[in-house]
Amino acid sequence: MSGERTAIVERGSRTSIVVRGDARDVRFVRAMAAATGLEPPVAPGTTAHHLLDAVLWLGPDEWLVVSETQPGHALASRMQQALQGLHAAVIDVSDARVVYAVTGAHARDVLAKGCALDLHPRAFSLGQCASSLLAEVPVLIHQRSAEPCFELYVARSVGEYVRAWLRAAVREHLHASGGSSP
Amino acid sequence: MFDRYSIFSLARNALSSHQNWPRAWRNPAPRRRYAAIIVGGGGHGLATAYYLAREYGIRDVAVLERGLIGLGNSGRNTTIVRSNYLWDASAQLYEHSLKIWERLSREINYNVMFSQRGVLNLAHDAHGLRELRRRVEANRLNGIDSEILSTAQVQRQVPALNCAPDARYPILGASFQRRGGVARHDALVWGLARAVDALGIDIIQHCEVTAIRQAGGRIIGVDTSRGPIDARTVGVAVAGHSSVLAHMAGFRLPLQSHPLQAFVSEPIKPVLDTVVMSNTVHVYVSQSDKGELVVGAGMDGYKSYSQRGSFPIVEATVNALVELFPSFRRLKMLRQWAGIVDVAPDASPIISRTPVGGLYFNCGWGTGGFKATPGSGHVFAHLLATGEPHPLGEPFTLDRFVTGALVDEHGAAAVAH
Amino acid sequence: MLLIPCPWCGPRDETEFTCGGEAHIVTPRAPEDLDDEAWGEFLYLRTNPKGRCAERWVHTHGCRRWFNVLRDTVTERILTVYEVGARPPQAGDD
Amino acid sequence: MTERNRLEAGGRIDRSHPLEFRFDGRSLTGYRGDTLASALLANGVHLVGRSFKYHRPRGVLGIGAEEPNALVQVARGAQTEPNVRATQLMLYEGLEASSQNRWPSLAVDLGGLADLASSWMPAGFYYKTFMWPARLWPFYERAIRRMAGLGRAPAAADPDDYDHMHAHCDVLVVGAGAAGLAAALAAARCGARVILADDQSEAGGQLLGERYEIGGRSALAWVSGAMAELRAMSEVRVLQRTTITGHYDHGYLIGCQVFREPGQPDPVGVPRQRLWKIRARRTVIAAGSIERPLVFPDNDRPGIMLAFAARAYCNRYGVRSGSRVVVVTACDDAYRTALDLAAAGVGIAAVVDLRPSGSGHLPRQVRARGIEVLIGQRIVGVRGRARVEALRTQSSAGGAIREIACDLVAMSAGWIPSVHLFSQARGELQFDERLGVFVPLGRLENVVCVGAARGTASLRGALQDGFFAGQVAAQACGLAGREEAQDIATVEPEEAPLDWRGIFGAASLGGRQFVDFQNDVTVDDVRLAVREGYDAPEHLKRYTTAGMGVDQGRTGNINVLALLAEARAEAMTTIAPTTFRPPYQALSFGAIAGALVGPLHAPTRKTPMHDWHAGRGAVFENVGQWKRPRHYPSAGETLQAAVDRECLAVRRGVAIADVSTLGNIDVQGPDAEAFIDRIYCTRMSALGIGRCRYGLMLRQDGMIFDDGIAARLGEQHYLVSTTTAGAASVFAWMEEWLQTEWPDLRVYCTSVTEHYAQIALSGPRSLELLGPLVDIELDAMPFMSMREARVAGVPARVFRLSYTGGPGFEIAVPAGRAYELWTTLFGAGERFGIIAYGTEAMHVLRAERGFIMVGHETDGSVTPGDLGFEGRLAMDKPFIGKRSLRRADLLRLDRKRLVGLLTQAPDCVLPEGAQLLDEPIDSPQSAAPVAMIGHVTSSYFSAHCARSIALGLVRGGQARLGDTLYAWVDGRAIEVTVTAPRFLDAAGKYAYG
Ligand SMILES: Cc1cc2nc3c(=O)[nH]c(=O)nc-3n(C[C@H](O)[C@H](O)[C@H](O)COP(=O)(O)OP(=O)(O)OC[C@H]3O[C@@H](n4cnc5c(N)ncnc54)[C@H](O)[C@@H]3O)c2cc1C
Ligand SMILES: NC(=O)c1ccc[n+]([C@@H]2O[C@H](COP(=O)([O-])OP(=O)(O)OC[C@H]3O[C@@H](n4cnc5c(N)ncnc54)[C@H](O)[C@@H]3O)[C@@H](O)[C@H]2O)c1
Ligand SMILES: Cc1cc2nc3c(=O)[nH]c(=O)nc-3n(C[C@H](O)[C@H](O)[C@H](O)COP(=O)(O)O)c2cc1C
Ligand SMILES: [Zn+2]
Repeated sequence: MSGERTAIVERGSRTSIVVRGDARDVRFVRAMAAATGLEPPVAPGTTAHHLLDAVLWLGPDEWLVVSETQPGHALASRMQQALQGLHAAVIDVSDARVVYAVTGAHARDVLAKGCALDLHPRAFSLGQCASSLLAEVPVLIHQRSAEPCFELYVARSVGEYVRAWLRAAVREHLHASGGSSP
Repeated sequence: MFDRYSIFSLARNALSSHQNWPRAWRNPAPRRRYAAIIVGGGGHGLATAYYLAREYGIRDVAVLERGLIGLGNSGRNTTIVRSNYLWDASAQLYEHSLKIWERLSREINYNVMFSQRGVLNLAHDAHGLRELRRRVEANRLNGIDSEILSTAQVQRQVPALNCAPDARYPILGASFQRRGGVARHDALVWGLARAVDALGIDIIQHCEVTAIRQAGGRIIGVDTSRGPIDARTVGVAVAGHSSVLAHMAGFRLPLQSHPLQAFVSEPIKPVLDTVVMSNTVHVYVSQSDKGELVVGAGMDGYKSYSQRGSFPIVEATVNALVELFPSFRRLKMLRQWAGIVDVAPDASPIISRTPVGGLYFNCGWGTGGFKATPGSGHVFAHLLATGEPHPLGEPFTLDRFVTGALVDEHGAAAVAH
Repeated sequence: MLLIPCPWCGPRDETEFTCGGEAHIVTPRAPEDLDDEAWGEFLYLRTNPKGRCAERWVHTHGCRRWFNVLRDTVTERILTVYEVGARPPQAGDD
Repeated sequence: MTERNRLEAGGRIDRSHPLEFRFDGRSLTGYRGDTLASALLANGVHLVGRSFKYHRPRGVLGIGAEEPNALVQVARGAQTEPNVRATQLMLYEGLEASSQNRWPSLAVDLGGLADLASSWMPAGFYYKTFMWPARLWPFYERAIRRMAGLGRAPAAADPDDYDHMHAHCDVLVVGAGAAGLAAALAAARCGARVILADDQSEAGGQLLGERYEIGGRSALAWVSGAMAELRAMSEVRVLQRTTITGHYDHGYLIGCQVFREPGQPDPVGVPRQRLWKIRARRTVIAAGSIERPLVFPDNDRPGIMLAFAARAYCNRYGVRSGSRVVVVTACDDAYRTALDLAAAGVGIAAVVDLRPSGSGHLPRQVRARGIEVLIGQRIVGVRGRARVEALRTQSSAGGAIREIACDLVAMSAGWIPSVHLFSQARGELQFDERLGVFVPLGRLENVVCVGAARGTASLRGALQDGFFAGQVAAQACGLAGREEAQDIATVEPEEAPLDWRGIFGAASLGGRQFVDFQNDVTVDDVRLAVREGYDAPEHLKRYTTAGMGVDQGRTGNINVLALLAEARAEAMTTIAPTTFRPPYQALSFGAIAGALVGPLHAPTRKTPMHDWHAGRGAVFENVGQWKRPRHYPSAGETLQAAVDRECLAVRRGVAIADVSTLGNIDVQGPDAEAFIDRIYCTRMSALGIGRCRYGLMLRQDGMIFDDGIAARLGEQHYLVSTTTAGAASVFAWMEEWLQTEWPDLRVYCTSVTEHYAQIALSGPRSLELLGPLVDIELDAMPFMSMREARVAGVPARVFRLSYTGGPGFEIAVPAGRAYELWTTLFGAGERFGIIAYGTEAMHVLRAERGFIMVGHETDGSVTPGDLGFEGRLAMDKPFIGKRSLRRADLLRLDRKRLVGLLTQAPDCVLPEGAQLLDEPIDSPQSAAPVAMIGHVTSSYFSAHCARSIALGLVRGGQARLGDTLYAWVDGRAIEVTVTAPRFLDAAGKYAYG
């Protein structure tokens, strides 16, 4: 943990593709690897990543492929093609969520105000993800870096609400360390 | 009968330092047989016994209570009494009860402190307003006092309420039943117990029914923690434990037992003169005569017999409370608790025969049976005494779960307390 | 606040889950063959046990998976969790 | 020195920081580090409040959370707070406090008349009177309410902030006294994640008020050492001024941290209070103990105080609470009060011991100081009203009464372990004969009590307890313990046993002996209740209200129970204490609500076009969490006028609506067809690719639960739309069936509600408008079909369907591009006179066509047949709820059935919810109960039909077409004619598939 300023960064929407399939089926895993360069992680709450692309575990047969480099429709259709013939589903949901990043020394304290997950490094390590609730809103949390930096994926419709909530939650740390909020 | 309570007896006893007050009810040992047994010493059980003796002259009756009387849901509810239910069947049953409430203190000579301060049900959106109108009109046609208040009228009635148009859930109007209100829950139980006892009925505490004895498809008695007791007629009114008793008798009921929570604030000087209920944000609140705010919370989503609930329910209820009353944020929760409520799929009660002859159940009152206590006792006593449902009880038999004629009170009115 | 061990995500707060009622209620294979009484029984009658109770839960705000929980409705202790469709395990005495 | 009772030196107050404050308008001073109570005592103020029922004058009894008397109203205006314990309120500059429950003033309180009438007001008196005449009860009640209630609620919204914090730990230690500090140290040294919470302003617990030594040093030096070590460890979190108040299942505890006192200015931007939600693997309860008061006549007079409080005010705050002190006790510990006060130069009149002998080490020290010790006494009363003036005592064997002049009585009947949190978590208690109190019976699975909280009397014992428990807890979390010798030398004189039975020696004397100070419950009340049969602890509590006050009987309950046992002539072991419930200490609603107030109260959902709507003056309505435009009034326009305008635009030209809130679920897989057929009661498998169909979903009981349109996107691929309210529940419903009932079906469901925004273009000119903007042949699209297309360059799904019953399209686009498309469409529509329409117009339009709306025409008791949908049920396939439709009650011919309703007067709009009657009546009062045969489910003025229209559910409605019924509205019967539920386009040209 560093003494970085605590900040809330709005990262907007991001290419996100829901993938459903059977991770025990090697054809599925191979096809996924071929299309995305990443194998779907099977351990709950884990992710696989490559540069700015990642696959986040959502459930035992469900993943979210996110990318900061590729447009959603292109990635989705590549995946669709790769998975052709398998019982699998690829759904582009790139516009369904918006992403906020909570970074800096007090990132965990800010999140702890509304999220019951144990985000202590012993319990939630770098690269892990989890679906949970933040201030009554469903959220997907992904720890992107040890800085620390937590990315929050929330439904687009509640984006403003979450932003307002985060702004209130970070306030005391702004006073203390001069961070920034949207 | 018994020593009457009155201002005069109080004065007389003050002179003798209150040394001479008799027991409010006896503590008899159980006899080996009774003509009828009521299982459950809550309000419903006691009211049933009361009417068995009073209306049907059946006094060879024992009320068997597992622990102490009145410590089940009768002792842990938010005491709201009203009759403005949507469906005819419910409205008439609850109105029957409300009418008894209006004379009950004098009838049983025990001040149950029934306070007809009015009950408001708030509407926060178009849907709420529509359902409110539907219920109010139905109430009136059923002969039940009920009116619709505008936002301004609501504000006048309850100055502390946040009626601002930009509230997260603005108040668009309310239904108001002036004859509704609150009562002292313990007094109801104790008053009934005293009256029942005076009619010669045995109230037996610390007597848990552990088995139901049958012969040839009908009941012959019960086993209890204090030995077997025979009876050819047994009425069960054990609320949250109904399924347990049914299991003893060999059948299942359409019930689920859930925790229902409530809490009180510290006592403060009067700030709230009516009962306020909101279904949308889910809270109901009144202020007791002692000064604490009595607040009803929601039901926990899981089954439980532990008589305790989970904190998130309290949290949600408090959120709703301070949204409606922003000035209450500085008040403090003094104590929280829970009851075990038996909820039927249609949120309506069951007053019924059972597959076992001579065995009757009064249950399913769930989150809202306190108000029904005297009426329910009356209707159930009729069933026990005659073997036939009281006309007001007919829609509430177990048959409805076969035919599908449910009385779905949460579908439309949803407010079940 | 119950702490429910999701078979996938591990222990999480109750608020992330939804309880789906009693487990092991078998949907009749041929509902049309049942009379109203038998159908009503299937629809409505429940054991509602005091004590050990098998029930269905779903991790609504997590992995969205359904699973069964064996819980004591008096102590609130969770004895075990197991897959949908599996038979209730004979959990040892507490 | 202005504070006449402040000692020259000593105490932990900061004498370099004097503070000014006001009590009941009087200006007084104190120091930083004082509580309001210590500062008041320093100023010689003992009388601080009036009691709940009898309005008796009351003074400070204790020193912390146990205080029953010194409850004050703090601050003014919106920040005022009632019932604040003066013993826990930290003094700050400018603090304003006032006494409660008195009128007109604390000194002269007319409510005090109640005290004179007290013989008429024994426990439960109100149950016995006020019954006649019935009409007077409201007056009595109002009077009762005014007399009760203590402090006042603020009149305006609370301006302060509150928040929440979740926390996780291996070991939670409650209480930072000797035991708690030891436990925290031991656990933390093993590497455990530790939270140490304590409600006081500094760590040390009872040691703060004592003059103990640990290991040859002052105990408080040991405390600072321990705190320094803990603070230096990264996995330890110390929460000061944090009361752990609720102990729930599965190791979940709630704490409340106080950052600012009521009315205290906020210099740092932190919340006033923070609610901690702690999930602990192990909990060590080291919450200490509470001193037990003695019971004797007028034991509630100001100037009568708990013995530990008296010495702690002296040791900790440098305050002499009196100048001539009598110590009354049934145990040795209170002799310390005599010793400590004497050491501080306070005059000790005597120590009065209720026990037959007082020969232990402490009594010896006291005698050695030349202080008189009377043994074998019983207290027969006191003199003084607003302040104690003398204590009257007598040998328990009888004889002369001796009156000892004094201005402070320090009393003790031993210590009550703070088992509240243990018991809240279902820990069992057991009566300990020796201590005369209830102590934890064994331990809970993950919870243990240590130190004074489990009845350990000695400091050394408390430390040992703590170290051991901390180590065990850490080990249980899988952390290896360092075995250390933790035996710490303390200097503690041996103590003689307590005689708790002796404390009721005066009980036979009568007079008003208080057992519950807070709720004014006396010995006589307890005995009366027992005589009347309320003789079990739970009945007794409720009848007398003992233990139900703000302090929840922390000091009083044990004496009530002991009296009960005595009155029943039974052993204490037969008595169970009443249930301990959260919160341990009253918890503000503000803290519980945290930040989720005002605009954050509940999540608010907005569509991508929200700002556009707002910019056009839309009036929003709440639909679940969504904000939806209800209508778009032009300046000065009424709702009806706006809706008329919007409806006519749809019927005559073109209008645009935001329907993004509808749920959308992507369903795909080899068995999608079979799945979707089971979910809907209509047949969806028959749909061709690119075609849509309307359908209803039923619950298992056959009642309608949601409706929507299914579109077939591919051989194995459907898109299902739901109502706004049903979006989440239908999705969950599908997943439930798939996972639990039909695991064999190979189908994946994914919610795409948030990914798409949906725009409805309605009206005869919609085709003209849209045609040029799309890259497909719109004309060729049949009604109820769907095509992928680009609309103004945006990839979209274009649906040819409408919910308005007229021509129209719905266009689904990725939400991120919806705003752009919306404005493009609107711009392109301007030459057609396009306007936006809201939900209200939508409702009117669909009603004109007779389309039902879930929640209007359905209420959980309505079947497809009731809505005239039976023809479209696919009874030859299985679907959810099918069997239920054959149940007897669902086959009744007189079920309520959907019909249209027309009033005679075209401009008479029935209110929705109005009930329908067969016959007109004059007044329900005379006719009640009146048979109702149905009700109005939807009702509007239709500009297009130029009249009012309504839908309703009417008993046997299918056979009543043309009949006249009466709608009962505000006491008036309005004639209506029953029609088919359709007011437009009877030929059904635009019917849904
Ligand atoms: C928090 C809460 C708030 C509520 N608010 C309201 C409200 O505002 N208005 C309203 O009208 N209703 C309300 N209710 C509902 C209302 O409390 C109940 O419907 C009503 O009190 C039920 O009374 P009863 O006599 O049937 O049950 P209870 O009072 O529960 O009595 C049943 C008795 O049966 C005993 N028993 C159980 N098993 C056995 C056995 N084997 N042998 C012997 N005895 C046994 C129990 O010990 C118990 O005393 C609320 C309920 C709760 C929990
Ligand atoms: N002589 C006697 O008879 C006798 C009896 C009891 C205690 N004692 C003395 O008391 C001390 C015992 O030490 P201990 O550590 O067990 O108790 P303690 O009273 O010293 O410490 C308990 C601490 O916990 C705090 N606390 C209580 N409830 C809390 C809650 N819910 N949340 C947060 N904080 C809470 C208290 O304010 C206090 O600071 C020793 O000094 C011992 O000698 C003596
Ligand atoms: C209407 C009502 C008012 C109550 N008021 C108080 C109160 O003022 N003080 C209090 O301590 N408890 C109050 N209680 C709660 C009871 O103390 C107790 O918690 C409740 O009856 C449940 O019993 P249990 O907690 O013993 O399980 C009240 C309960 C009810 C139903
Ligand atoms: Zn999960």
